[in-house]
Amino acid sequence: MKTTARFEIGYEQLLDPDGKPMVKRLPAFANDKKTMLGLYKTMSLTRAFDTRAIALQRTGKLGTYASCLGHEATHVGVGSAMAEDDVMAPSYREYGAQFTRGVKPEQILGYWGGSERGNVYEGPAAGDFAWCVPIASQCLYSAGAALAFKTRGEKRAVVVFLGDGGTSEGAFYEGLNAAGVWDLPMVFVIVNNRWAISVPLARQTRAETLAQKGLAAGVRGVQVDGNDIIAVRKVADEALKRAREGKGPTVIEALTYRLSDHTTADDATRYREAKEVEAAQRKEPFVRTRKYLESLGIWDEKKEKALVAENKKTVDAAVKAYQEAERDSVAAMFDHMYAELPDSLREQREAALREAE
Amino acid sequence: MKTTARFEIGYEQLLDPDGKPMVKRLPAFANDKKTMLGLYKTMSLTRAFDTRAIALQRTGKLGTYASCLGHEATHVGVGSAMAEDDVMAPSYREYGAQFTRGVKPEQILGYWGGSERGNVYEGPAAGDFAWCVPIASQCLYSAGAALAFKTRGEKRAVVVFLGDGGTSEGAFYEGLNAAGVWDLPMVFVIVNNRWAISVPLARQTRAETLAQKGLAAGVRGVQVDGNDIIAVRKVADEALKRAREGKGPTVIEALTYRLSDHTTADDATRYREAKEVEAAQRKEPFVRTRKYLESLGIWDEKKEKALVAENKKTVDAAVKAYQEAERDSVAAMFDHMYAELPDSLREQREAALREAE
Amino acid sequence: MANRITLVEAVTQALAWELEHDESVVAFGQDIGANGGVFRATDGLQKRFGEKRVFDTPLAEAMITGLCVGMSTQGMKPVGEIQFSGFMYPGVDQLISHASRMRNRTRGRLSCPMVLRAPYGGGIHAPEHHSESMEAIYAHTPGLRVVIPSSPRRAYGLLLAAIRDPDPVVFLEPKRIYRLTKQEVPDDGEALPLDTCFVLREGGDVTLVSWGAMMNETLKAAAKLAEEGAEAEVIDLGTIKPYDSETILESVERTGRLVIVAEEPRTAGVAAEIAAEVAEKALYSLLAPIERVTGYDTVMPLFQLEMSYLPSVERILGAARRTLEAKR
Amino acid sequence: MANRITLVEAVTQALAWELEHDESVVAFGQDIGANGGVFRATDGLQKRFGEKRVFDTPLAEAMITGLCVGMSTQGMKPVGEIQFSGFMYPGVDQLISHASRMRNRTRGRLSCPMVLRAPYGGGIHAPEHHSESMEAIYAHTPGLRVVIPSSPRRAYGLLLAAIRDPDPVVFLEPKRIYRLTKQEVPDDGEALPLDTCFVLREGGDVTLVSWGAMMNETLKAAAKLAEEGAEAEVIDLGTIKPYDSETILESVERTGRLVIVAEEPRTAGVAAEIAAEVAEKALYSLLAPIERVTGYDTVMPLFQLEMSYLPSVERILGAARRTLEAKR
Ligand SMILES: Cc1ncc(C[n+]2csc(CCOP(=O)(O)OP(=O)(O)O)c2C)c(N)n1
Ligand SMILES: Cc1ncc(C[n+]2csc(CCOP(=O)(O)OP(=O)(O)O)c2C)c(N)n1
Ligand SMILES: [Mg+2]
Ligand SMILES: [Mg+2]
Repeated sequence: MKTTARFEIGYEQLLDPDGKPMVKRLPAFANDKKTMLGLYKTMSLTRAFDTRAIALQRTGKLGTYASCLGHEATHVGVGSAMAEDDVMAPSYREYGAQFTRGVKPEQILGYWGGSERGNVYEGPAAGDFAWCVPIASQCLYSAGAALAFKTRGEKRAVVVFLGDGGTSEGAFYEGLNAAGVWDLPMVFVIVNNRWAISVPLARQTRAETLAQKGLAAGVRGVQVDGNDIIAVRKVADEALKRAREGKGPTVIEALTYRLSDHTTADDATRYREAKEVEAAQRKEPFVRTRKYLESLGIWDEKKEKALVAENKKTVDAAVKAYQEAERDSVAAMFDHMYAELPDSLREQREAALREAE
Repeated sequence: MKTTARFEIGYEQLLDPDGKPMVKRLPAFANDKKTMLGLYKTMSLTRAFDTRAIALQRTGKLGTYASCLGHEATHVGVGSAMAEDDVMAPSYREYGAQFTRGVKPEQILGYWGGSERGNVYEGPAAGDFAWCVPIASQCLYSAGAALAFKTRGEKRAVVVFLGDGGTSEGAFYEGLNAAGVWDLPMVFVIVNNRWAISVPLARQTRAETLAQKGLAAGVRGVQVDGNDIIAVRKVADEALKRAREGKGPTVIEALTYRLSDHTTADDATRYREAKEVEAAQRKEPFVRTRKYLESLGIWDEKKEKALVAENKKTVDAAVKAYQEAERDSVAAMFDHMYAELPDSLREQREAALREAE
Repeated sequence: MANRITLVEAVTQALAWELEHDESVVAFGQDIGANGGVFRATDGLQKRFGEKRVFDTPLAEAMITGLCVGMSTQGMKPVGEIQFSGFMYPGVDQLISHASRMRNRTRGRLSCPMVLRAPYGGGIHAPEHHSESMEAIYAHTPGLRVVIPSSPRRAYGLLLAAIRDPDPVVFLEPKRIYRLTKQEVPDDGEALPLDTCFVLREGGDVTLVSWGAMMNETLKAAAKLAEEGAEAEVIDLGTIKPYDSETILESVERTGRLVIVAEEPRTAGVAAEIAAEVAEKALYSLLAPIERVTGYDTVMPLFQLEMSYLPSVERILGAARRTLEAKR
Repeated sequence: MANRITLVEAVTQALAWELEHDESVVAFGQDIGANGGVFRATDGLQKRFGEKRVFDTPLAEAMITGLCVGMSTQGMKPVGEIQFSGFMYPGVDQLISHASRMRNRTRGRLSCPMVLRAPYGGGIHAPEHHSESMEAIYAHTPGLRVVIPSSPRRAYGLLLAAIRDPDPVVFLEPKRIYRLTKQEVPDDGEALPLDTCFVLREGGDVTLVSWGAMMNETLKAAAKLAEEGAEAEVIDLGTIKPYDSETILESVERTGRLVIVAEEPRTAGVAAEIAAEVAEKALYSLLAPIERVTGYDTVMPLFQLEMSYLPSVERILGAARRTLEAKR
């Protein structure tokens, strides 16, 4: 038998869990203080937000909420690599990525608080897709957005996030195949946090890596330590550059861990061992980032305290805005179904308004 | 970046287009006269059947028909490797494979002649799936059949056929992933005939091979010359053995060519060059098989003539049986919808029967 | 023997009974093993019956549906779970193109004795896609059976019947009432009949037809009507397709008034079917226009508005009163 | 200018007009490029507008539908083709979960001005899955628009309107009448109104409502009825969802008799919706039971039986005569 094709999958890690560089030369941005402080601050705000959101849910002030605990480096690293006019297609827990795009914490609360108003983003996120609940279905419309950019000759890329579980859906594969065949400006970020609710990766697929799933579509795949903000940002920068330059799509498999329950409706102790979580905790993204900043001489205990205080203020304000927002009016259920309300719906709207009185 | 995974795809070819062995030792069955004659005869019957079916369609005696011209070695090679109690899941043109399973030519005509009676197989095919028109959807129920065998501890395998076009459907990938994760006794035969109606492979995917699509699911993939009956039979034997022994699924990419129009409703001259077809014609499966048989000293012009005559008789009889079969009765539309006819349908059935009078 | 259990526990009890008594039954889906299902409908089943009979699948609904199709053609009785009915769509092709057609396509040579379970409907403040009621899609598909229980006892008896049925069944579980009430449900393996309505309350003044979680609001409305002096006949559809039109027609012939209550979107829903059937077969009995009290033709909104979307007791009462007051 | 063309040519003409006049329009699907579509609906368009505007896709319907969703959110106007409506199911998730919800989900921030075209319906002796009529699935889905033309002129005008519409449209083309007749269809870019019925024949004795290929049988039945002395009003639904109930109600109020003709399966179809609506809003006008003449609740059979499945002129006449003879 002769060999007709050969493939390799690479893995990128630049900081060890103690924040020590593992290579001689880190990428240039890693020495840029402003960039690095920005990344860390967004990560930190994300953590503060996440903690508060869970507390709000626990006290009945928010609906079911999906925590992002442990994913901050992946989310912020990728989000920060995006250009303003790129488009993001999140799944449902990439708050860190959304913050880099100008989405406001109170909007995220609004969404989990049961109102579509939470999806009315402004700023760079104004063209981004909203949260996508049906797993992996975002891969298809993302390919459509990318095809629009390519058709119009715009140098814009689409970043689509999905989970390890999401890679089992046909939609992921069809989106990937579209990206491959048309060389679409896309980056598929597979956030491999090892669990899909209670299903561990080994029961999701027999593939040794998720990056290799790109091979099925002739798409470049790369693994990265998803808790290493510098490595994530680097592979995201590269992938986005390639995408915008017409060099084709990339699959990034970011290896991280879901340190929280799946959502606040879940109880992970039913299906996973505490010691696995503890082991993962030792590789989480914050310590190493902070230590690295300290090694650059741009971070210390005092700055940390100030940041914590600042984040608290930001989150307090967001919670206040969320809680003071008016509840949705019944009319809202009808008024965004079509650009113009059809007659049949007008009748139903009137009936619903009458009933609401 | 460190390398975390490496893969290779192999290609099997044992006979050159002139029927000369390309390796020192062919597999044992290639020297078994009975086996080789059997394979050739089934290929030949398939060709005779196909030619007649097209003629029937052209003269208005058959509905749209999908020719298998050029695919005979792949279909017969794989079908003949199956054990009686394996299950086959065809798409819509694997007549050669069905003949190895005891499906009768008149049944195939019945199906394309517009009656579900054509799907009532007996013999080894009694448990096989019927034709599957929605591309690649057979990959999913095939995984279900394989899972049934595995669950019950039966050493039976499922062979699922799909086309190059079919590999773009999410269903293919989901079926493959199921096969991988549960080590299902399955063989995915991708009949890569280079065209999906008018769409050439290069517009279907950017993957260099279709065998590598297995990698996405951690499933072994292999390419084979689909016009080389010995190579096809060999890789099918191996794949089926592995499957039955619990060693997991295989993707076989059989490289062949659709020498005919897509179906009788298609006109391939609209979208492909005559010279491409001519080039493919030079590698078609019959010449090399016959030359190989001649080199074994078990075939000659006289035998060929006898076979042609025998095939004509077989096909004539099938056509007669098909044409003499009664047309379906209106009741047949209702009587197989449920095991027992529900009341609401009974009423509709009566109305339809009344109308038919 | 008899034990008071909730609707979701009745589902578990029925699954356990069949797993115990029919070795061709298997149950699978996302998170149904160690986790016992996100609503605990399969709680403890994997432990009890092992990983071969009760197991988690990869995250792929078309695959789950297809596994049901394929396994059932080979003599097994698969019970697949889709985590929420809003995620059934990727599997719709397997349902429409194969499950519903397998028997007909092969003139009975192959068949699909499968059940596809999914919690459905609104009212629990769930996220987007977790609250819809799209049973009409399956009811419209020739060859499928669609069953929806509305009490613990009917959940038990109908699920047993669904699993034993020789044809494919879409079994939708009204999650809003998964834990609403407890009922005595003897674990005796007794199935209830499919394709048959259940008359939950007899009355001669108006016929109220509903199914699923809306049964509850409908019964409340009937109680209120009784206080007002009108006796409503309350019919639980039970099997949505093929459904028992006879019981409904017979009732409407007596009452002359019909209100259909459903949380599905209005246009071309199951409620429309019932209204159409009555308008064809019992028109002359009708003393008042048929009323449909349904969800609106809007997306099921996020939870701030979901109670405005779902038919309320008040809306049902309004419709019933209108039909009662109507004069030809 | 005016030219006599078939329905399928009218589709091509409309696509060409929009491709010519709106550069945000693109058309794609399987085999629509060099091959011009398996029914030649896109014949010559790739040559004329180039591969960027008119192109073949990989064989993946969920992807085609998703491309429409994604492109349309970014300001383009994609017109996707699904080769046969029986292959739309893998894309149903993108339609129901995204296309129909994008505007509502984002309160208008994003929207989906897309068209998904597919030939549908029976009568051409096609293989399995090539002949079904499942428009009710899309009509039942809140947020979608469903449009079905029944003549060359309406195909042209309605397809233009569909492409220009700011919301997602499922555009189903009755392939049985793709080439049945020719009509003068001026290529003037004039759209026809959506959400509006077309009254094809006026009459005061009975109202016949239909759409798609069945319009043809319905008109034939009306002609026959006229010979028999009964004047039928014939209404083409045009837009199936949201549909123009006003025109129908107004007609039934005059005629008192209603027959709905559709090739879709009977249970919970669009015909049921129309019947239900009339039974609610015009009950007192009805002089006879509403009749539905539809496909059966069976799988659309292979072609030996397809004409027994499809409503025939005779069946329509039978129903119409019954309603005409009915006496309260
Ligand atoms: C199509 C679909 N099926 C099922 C679900 C229910 N569900 C929500 S999240 C989830 C697991 C997702 O796992 P993964 O893709 O790894 O993402 P993660 O939650 O770990 O970020 C499931 C099964 C869904 N939302 N969509
Ligand atoms: C889901 C689906 N989409 C579209 C079609 C229409 N169609 C029939 S065959 C075909 C091409 C199939 O190509 P391939 O998979 O390469 O198989 P081949 O015909 O070459 O054997 C298409 C698009 C279909 N049958 N099913
Ligand atoms: Mg995960
Ligand atoms: Mg092919």
